[in-house]
Amino acid sequence: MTESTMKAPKKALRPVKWMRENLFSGWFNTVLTLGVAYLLVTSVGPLLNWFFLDANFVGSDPSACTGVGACWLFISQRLNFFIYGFYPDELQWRVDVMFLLLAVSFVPQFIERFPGRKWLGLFGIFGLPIVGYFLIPGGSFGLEEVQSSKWGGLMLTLILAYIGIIASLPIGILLALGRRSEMPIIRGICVVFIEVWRAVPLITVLFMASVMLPLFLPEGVNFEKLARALIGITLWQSAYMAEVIRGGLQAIPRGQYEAADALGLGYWRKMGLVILPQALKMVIPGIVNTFISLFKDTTLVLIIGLFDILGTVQSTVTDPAWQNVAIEGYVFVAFCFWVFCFGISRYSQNLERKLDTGHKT
Amino acid sequence: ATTLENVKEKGHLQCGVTSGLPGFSQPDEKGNWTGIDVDTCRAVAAAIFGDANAVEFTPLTAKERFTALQSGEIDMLSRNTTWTLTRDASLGLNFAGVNYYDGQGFLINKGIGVDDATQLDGATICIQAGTTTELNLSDYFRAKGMEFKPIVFDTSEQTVQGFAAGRCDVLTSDRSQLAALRSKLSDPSSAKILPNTISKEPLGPVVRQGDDQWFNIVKWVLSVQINAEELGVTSANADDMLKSDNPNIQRLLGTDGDMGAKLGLPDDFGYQAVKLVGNYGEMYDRNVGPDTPLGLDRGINALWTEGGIMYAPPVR
Amino acid sequence: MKKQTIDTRPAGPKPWYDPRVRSLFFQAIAIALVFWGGWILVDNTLSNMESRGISTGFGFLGETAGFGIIMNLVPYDATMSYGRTFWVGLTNTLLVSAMGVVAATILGFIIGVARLSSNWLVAKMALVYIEVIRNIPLLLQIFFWYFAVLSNLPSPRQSVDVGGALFLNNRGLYLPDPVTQEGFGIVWGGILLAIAAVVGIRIWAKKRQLATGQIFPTFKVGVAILVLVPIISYLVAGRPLEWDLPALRGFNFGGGITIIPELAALWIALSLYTASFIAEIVRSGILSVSKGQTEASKALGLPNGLTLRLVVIPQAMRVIIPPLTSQYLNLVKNSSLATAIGYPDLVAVFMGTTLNQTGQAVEVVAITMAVYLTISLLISLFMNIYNRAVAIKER
Amino acid sequence: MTDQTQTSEMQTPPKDQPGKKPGIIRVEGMHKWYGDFHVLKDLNLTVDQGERIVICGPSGSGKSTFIRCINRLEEHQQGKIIVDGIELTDDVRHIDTVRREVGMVFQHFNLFPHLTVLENCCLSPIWVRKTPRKEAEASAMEYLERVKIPDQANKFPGQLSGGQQQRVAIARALCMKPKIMLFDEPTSALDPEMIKEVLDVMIELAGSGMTMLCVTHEMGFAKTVADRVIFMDGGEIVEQAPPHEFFTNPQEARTQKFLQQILAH
Amino acid sequence: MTDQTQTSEMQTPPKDQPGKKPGIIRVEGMHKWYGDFHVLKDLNLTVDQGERIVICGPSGSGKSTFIRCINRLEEHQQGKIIVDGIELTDDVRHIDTVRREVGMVFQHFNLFPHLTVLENCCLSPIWVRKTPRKEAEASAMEYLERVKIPDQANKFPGQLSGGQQQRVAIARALCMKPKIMLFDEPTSALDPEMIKEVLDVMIELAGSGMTMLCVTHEMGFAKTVADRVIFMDGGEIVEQAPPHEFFTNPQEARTQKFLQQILAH
Ligand SMILES: Nc1ncnc2c1ncn2[C@@H]1O[C@H](COP(=O)(O)OP(=O)(O)OP(=O)(O)O)[C@@H](O)[C@H]1O
Ligand SMILES: Nc1ncnc2c1ncn2[C@@H]1O[C@H](COP(=O)(O)OP(=O)(O)OP(=O)(O)O)[C@@H](O)[C@H]1O
Ligand SMILES: [Mg+2]
Ligand SMILES: [Mg+2]
Repeated sequence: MTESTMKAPKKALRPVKWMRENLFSGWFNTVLTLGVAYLLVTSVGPLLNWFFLDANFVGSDPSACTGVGACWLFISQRLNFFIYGFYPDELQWRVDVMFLLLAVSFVPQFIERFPGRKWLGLFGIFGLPIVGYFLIPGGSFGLEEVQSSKWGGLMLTLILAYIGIIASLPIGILLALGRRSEMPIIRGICVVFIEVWRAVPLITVLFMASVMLPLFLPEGVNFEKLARALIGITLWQSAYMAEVIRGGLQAIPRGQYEAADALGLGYWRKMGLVILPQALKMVIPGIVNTFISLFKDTTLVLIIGLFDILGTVQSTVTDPAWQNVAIEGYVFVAFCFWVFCFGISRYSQNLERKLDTGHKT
Repeated sequence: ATTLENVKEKGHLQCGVTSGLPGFSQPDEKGNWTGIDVDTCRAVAAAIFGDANAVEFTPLTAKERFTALQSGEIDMLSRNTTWTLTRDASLGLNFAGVNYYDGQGFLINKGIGVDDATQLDGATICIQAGTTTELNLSDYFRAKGMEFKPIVFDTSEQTVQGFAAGRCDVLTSDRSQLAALRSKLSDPSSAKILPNTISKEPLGPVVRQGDDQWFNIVKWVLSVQINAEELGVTSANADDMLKSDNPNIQRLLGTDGDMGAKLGLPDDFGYQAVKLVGNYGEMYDRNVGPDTPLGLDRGINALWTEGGIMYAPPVR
Repeated sequence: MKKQTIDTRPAGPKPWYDPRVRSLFFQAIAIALVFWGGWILVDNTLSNMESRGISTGFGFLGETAGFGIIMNLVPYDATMSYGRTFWVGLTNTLLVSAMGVVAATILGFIIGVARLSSNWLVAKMALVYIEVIRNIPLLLQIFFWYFAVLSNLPSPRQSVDVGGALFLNNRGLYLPDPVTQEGFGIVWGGILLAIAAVVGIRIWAKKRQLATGQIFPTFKVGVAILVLVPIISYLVAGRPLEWDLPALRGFNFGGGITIIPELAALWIALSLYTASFIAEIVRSGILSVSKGQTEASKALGLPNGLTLRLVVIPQAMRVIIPPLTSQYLNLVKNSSLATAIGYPDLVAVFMGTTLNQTGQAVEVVAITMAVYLTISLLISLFMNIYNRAVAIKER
Repeated sequence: MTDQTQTSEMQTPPKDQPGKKPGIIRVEGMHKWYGDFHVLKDLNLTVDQGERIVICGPSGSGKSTFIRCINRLEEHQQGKIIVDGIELTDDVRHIDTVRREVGMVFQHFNLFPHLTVLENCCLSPIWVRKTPRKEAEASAMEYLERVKIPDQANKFPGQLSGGQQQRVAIARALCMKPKIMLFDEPTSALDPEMIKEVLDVMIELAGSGMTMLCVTHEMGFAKTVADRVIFMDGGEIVEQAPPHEFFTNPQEARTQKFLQQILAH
Repeated sequence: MTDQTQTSEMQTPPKDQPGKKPGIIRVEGMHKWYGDFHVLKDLNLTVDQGERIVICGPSGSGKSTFIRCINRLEEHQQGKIIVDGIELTDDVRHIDTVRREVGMVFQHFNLFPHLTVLENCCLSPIWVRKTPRKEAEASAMEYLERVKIPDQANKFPGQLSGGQQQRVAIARALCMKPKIMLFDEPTSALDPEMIKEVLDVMIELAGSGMTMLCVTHEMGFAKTVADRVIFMDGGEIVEQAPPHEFFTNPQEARTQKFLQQILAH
């Protein structure tokens, strides 16, 4: 038969057909489309005006803002504070170096076939915290010391989320293994630990960590406020992490455990060499999602008086010099978070899709 | 270990302050703290270390402050805190003195057309959580047979934001703060402070119970500053005053006697505190006085010799 | 069979090579460690509290609180005890959580289905909604709904007035409060009657369908009965209901029912935020039902609506329930952010003011955490029971 | 084109059973595309009532797509499909009517896992045909007996073996009392022991005079029951013939090659 | 029961190869329960070094459970299992030692998907036997050559066909240099073409004098290489005999029935 070259018949012009199929199929859809379109048209215009057309971008002091549109000037004037908090100007290069290293180790993760991206990623996870440990607070290698009370803004937000997730990973693994242990008491302890931490709101945890912890510790043992917030966040987060990892452990077929047993690998080698590498890879998307939610939750440190990015903005929007800049401030913070979270969540979705197909082959 | 030993070991004093209240404690963009409460901390640091900067500040909300002090998170609390019996007795705290005599007042939106607190029946009132203000307000309205609706915020910033957004008719707080808070409004002239003062609010530094030495240190550093004003010793003339032959001044600055040693401090602790931070009057003028944005008159905070009630026991 | 003299090792292993003994040993150590750690903690805390002169015990719950709370579902005034403030805070937490769960569920299901809509515009709007809302911290959204929106509402004197009965201003939303008069019993009777009738009709319709196959429009008739019967009995009884209308008294409105802005902002933020997660859960739940199922259903001649109702949704539910549960838990926990905008929930009232006035941090925090733990366990339990009921039976 | 259609009509053995409606399924010049991919090319086929047709052909030749078009699980873009006198168009009413007359059994059974076997069988009778439940259940039990698993009626599909599940799927389709049954490789997802169970049921069904279209590679089944075997390749009907002719004397080279392969296996 | 044991000892053909240790596996009066379900009932068996044993029997007869007991993937509750002179008890050291001497090949291969073929093979030598990596890799390559896939060494299991995967699994087990190899239906998850690949490797292995216990239904394999065929049913060893005897002259009725079924298939 020679008609295999025949083309599919075209019923109508493409855009018209597309609209009929996707927008106006049936009266219900038509009503919906018109309703949504009306809402869009009436709201987008004023929003655009406020955001861009009537907005003030340049100037050097508050009087440059007309008050009709957004006053983005406020953001650009205070940007330094929003990013670095009270970190001394002349030392901010140290933070910049960390930002750069962060970008270098993680941006390539979005680029398939980037040479050595695995190593960069590993550096990001294990090396970066070490570099940061020396660089940000200073006090060694001839670097001037910067008290943690001077850290703030976006930088603090990132530190909290980053350390929180990385420190909670090993604890989460242990808890997950414990929860799947055959020893009932170990399992019980892990279950109780996980469920209690997951049940309480983060702000109660932060409250306890920030002002009550010294009460529980022997006299003389003391950490910085930031360190304590981190301990609280980490323990809280490790409970969530444990549940994510447990999901991965459960997804490993029993045959893998048996094969490892048959090869004579003991418990820790079986877990370390065979089970965990597979389980962790499988739950990377889950870990990334946990990271995103932790990242958003770090804003709660505002309630215990740490100046994260929302805290810095919140503390400046009441500056009498600027008129009504609260919305601009919130929009700015929202935008910062959105860019990070959306980017990362897209990445995790990609990963999910890739792992998904990788599984079948 | 005693608190003093701990502080010396750390090399700095950990001091709890508000997270932002003009005139009392407020960080600037660089994270440098200023305010009368902050200066009280600095004076203690100066007395211990001879360095007014050997102090770190922990910003606290009203809700957190006592727990933070109780737990040992901070060494002293200098955060416009009202001295009450309960706090002294059952919270395990000790008030080391008064660095500002205050009273609770009302800031109202001019639009509601009220000029006395007795007309506030049914008003919505913004307050900061965990303060005596919350209790005084209840007492006051109950005594007057009036009703009110409390809106309770965590920080004074949020309280102002709530007031500015029109959530309440009235903002209540210590009078000293009302002016500062009003200055944060985008249109300060839209609000006014009512003449009424409904409570006594003696504000001062607080320490934990059970460490009398530390309690004495904080108490006497504050007293030294008040006495210094009375004796005319200032940070500017402190060096000259070292040569003074007034025995009161000599004891104050440590050129005579072992006042410091009795407290476990260097003998020149008074000199250091006054030299590096200033006397009480200087502290007041610098932070809340008439020449500051707050513009508060000395009023009852003037020395007893000048018609006020600021009176410190003698250094002897 | 002759026993060969092969050197078999002793039958029972040495205790320290027996895995059972080992496991007992490890568990004993673990228990010991936990108790030891717990004891250290308690001991430290007690000795610290004693050395710092902090009083302990729960006696403070009986003392007079002396502060006001703007919103209370259980009777409260400043002369009541701290223990009462606990109940006020708890009921407020439960109220906003329950409202949030209901709204987030409804909204989440609508958006989740909209996300799969064949209408391109609707699907894309749902996508934009989800991607925007869930990537912005909740606290920020609460601030936005509270401070940014509040300052754009009119003051009480310039309230938005809907028919003199409903007012909106920056102090809240004011609704008329129904006050029942004498003779309202008839209306109650009417309502009960209507409910009974609807239940009866349902049972009858089901029976009839089983017997004859005919399907009765239960839903439409039921709604009609539920609406009409109470109205008629209301009219018959001579309109025994008066409305307590909100009215401007002094600075503020009095009378009626008030929804304060704190509650509204928290509720809106919690619902919108959680709905964006629920929407994704619903979508993936629906997508998880394999295409073969819909095809089989179509091949059996079931129209789209029935396919969704009888085949897809029941199967999607079992995928939806577990993550939905954790969203509910998150919502309850997140309601504690109330403290940031002054809604008097448990954390704001009890762990806030009460803790501060009494200084009993350990006791108050312990009670608060126990409450959240209990709520979590109850929700999990309830959802687990439901989940077991809808689980698929396997071999 | 036309010559092939004629050939096929000629090859159809004349039916002598009385009362059989001729042409219960008529496919005329039907084409289907997936996007730009031309899956089905000018198919022409007439199936009389009571005919049993087996469709075979290499993988990807469009067999599944073809029978799915017949109850419009897939849409064709050109040509006509007329089932029991109703042409399949976009009209939803027609689609519903046709689907009611056509039962379908899938390769992967597609039973509803949340319903018991009995509920699976009663779903369509109750909701589509509005049969009283009692009646529907009685008739479902009859069909379950026919496929020899009445004792499993109250189990859930997940609790049955593959062969049992497929038999439930057949019973479920039969419960609609369809005029036509479509089978899409009903045994290819089954273990060898279970294939026989299912084939036995299908053979019995064929004996009862049901119109059947069956995509299968079970050549034994084709030989036993088919009135006609249709061979498809590349989206076309290459050859159709009664089974003995088809297996012993295939006309086309492609058919011969295909038969060699599967018989060698 | 004792008589059965005696029978089995009598039926064991006397081994004439020199240097073979008798009774490298000895199972004496072994019972196993799953909860209340009695899976294995009073098993008695002695396997000499170098013997090749095929175990067959209907599904659910406990074949897998039995050979899994031999390297203690399952625990038995009564009786004795002595492997290479070591009794399997709760003692962890004994279990470890025995597992080092016993290689196992599973029905579903159970290769580690995150490791390459070579890494799969070297895992146990490196971590359990503490062989230097170089050496372990060299020896792994030898075994991979023996199973005829040295060229796949650096691929991941997911990239191989089923037959290749099973051959890797065999090489992995051999890399432990075990004295005994256990196979649990090694070919039953494979497509027909791949079955041959794997059987060839196993036949070669059998030729090299390895002690083998193999659960399989490949009767051709049994005839070619087995020294003894064991037939299990209902958790008991019903019959054991050299293959020619077993196939031509089964003693028990159950065996006869089983043989009829599988040979007819
Ligand atoms: N939804 C689809 N979109 C695009 N192409 C499709 C789709 N479904 C099937 N095809 C393609 O159409 C062709 C015919 O598919 P079909 O399933 O009808 O083949 P088949 O003869 O049933 O094969 P098999 O014996 O493997 O089931 C194949 O090439 C297939 O890849
Ligand atoms: N973990 C278990 N718990 C309870 N019963 C089990 C378990 N594993 C297996 N069984 C039961 O034990 C019996 C023997 O199982 P086993 O897998 O040894 O049989 P088999 O002879 O290998 O069968 P097949 O040829 O199907 O693999 C079966 O009836 C099985 O259902
Ligand atoms: Mg097909
Ligand atoms: Mg088996």
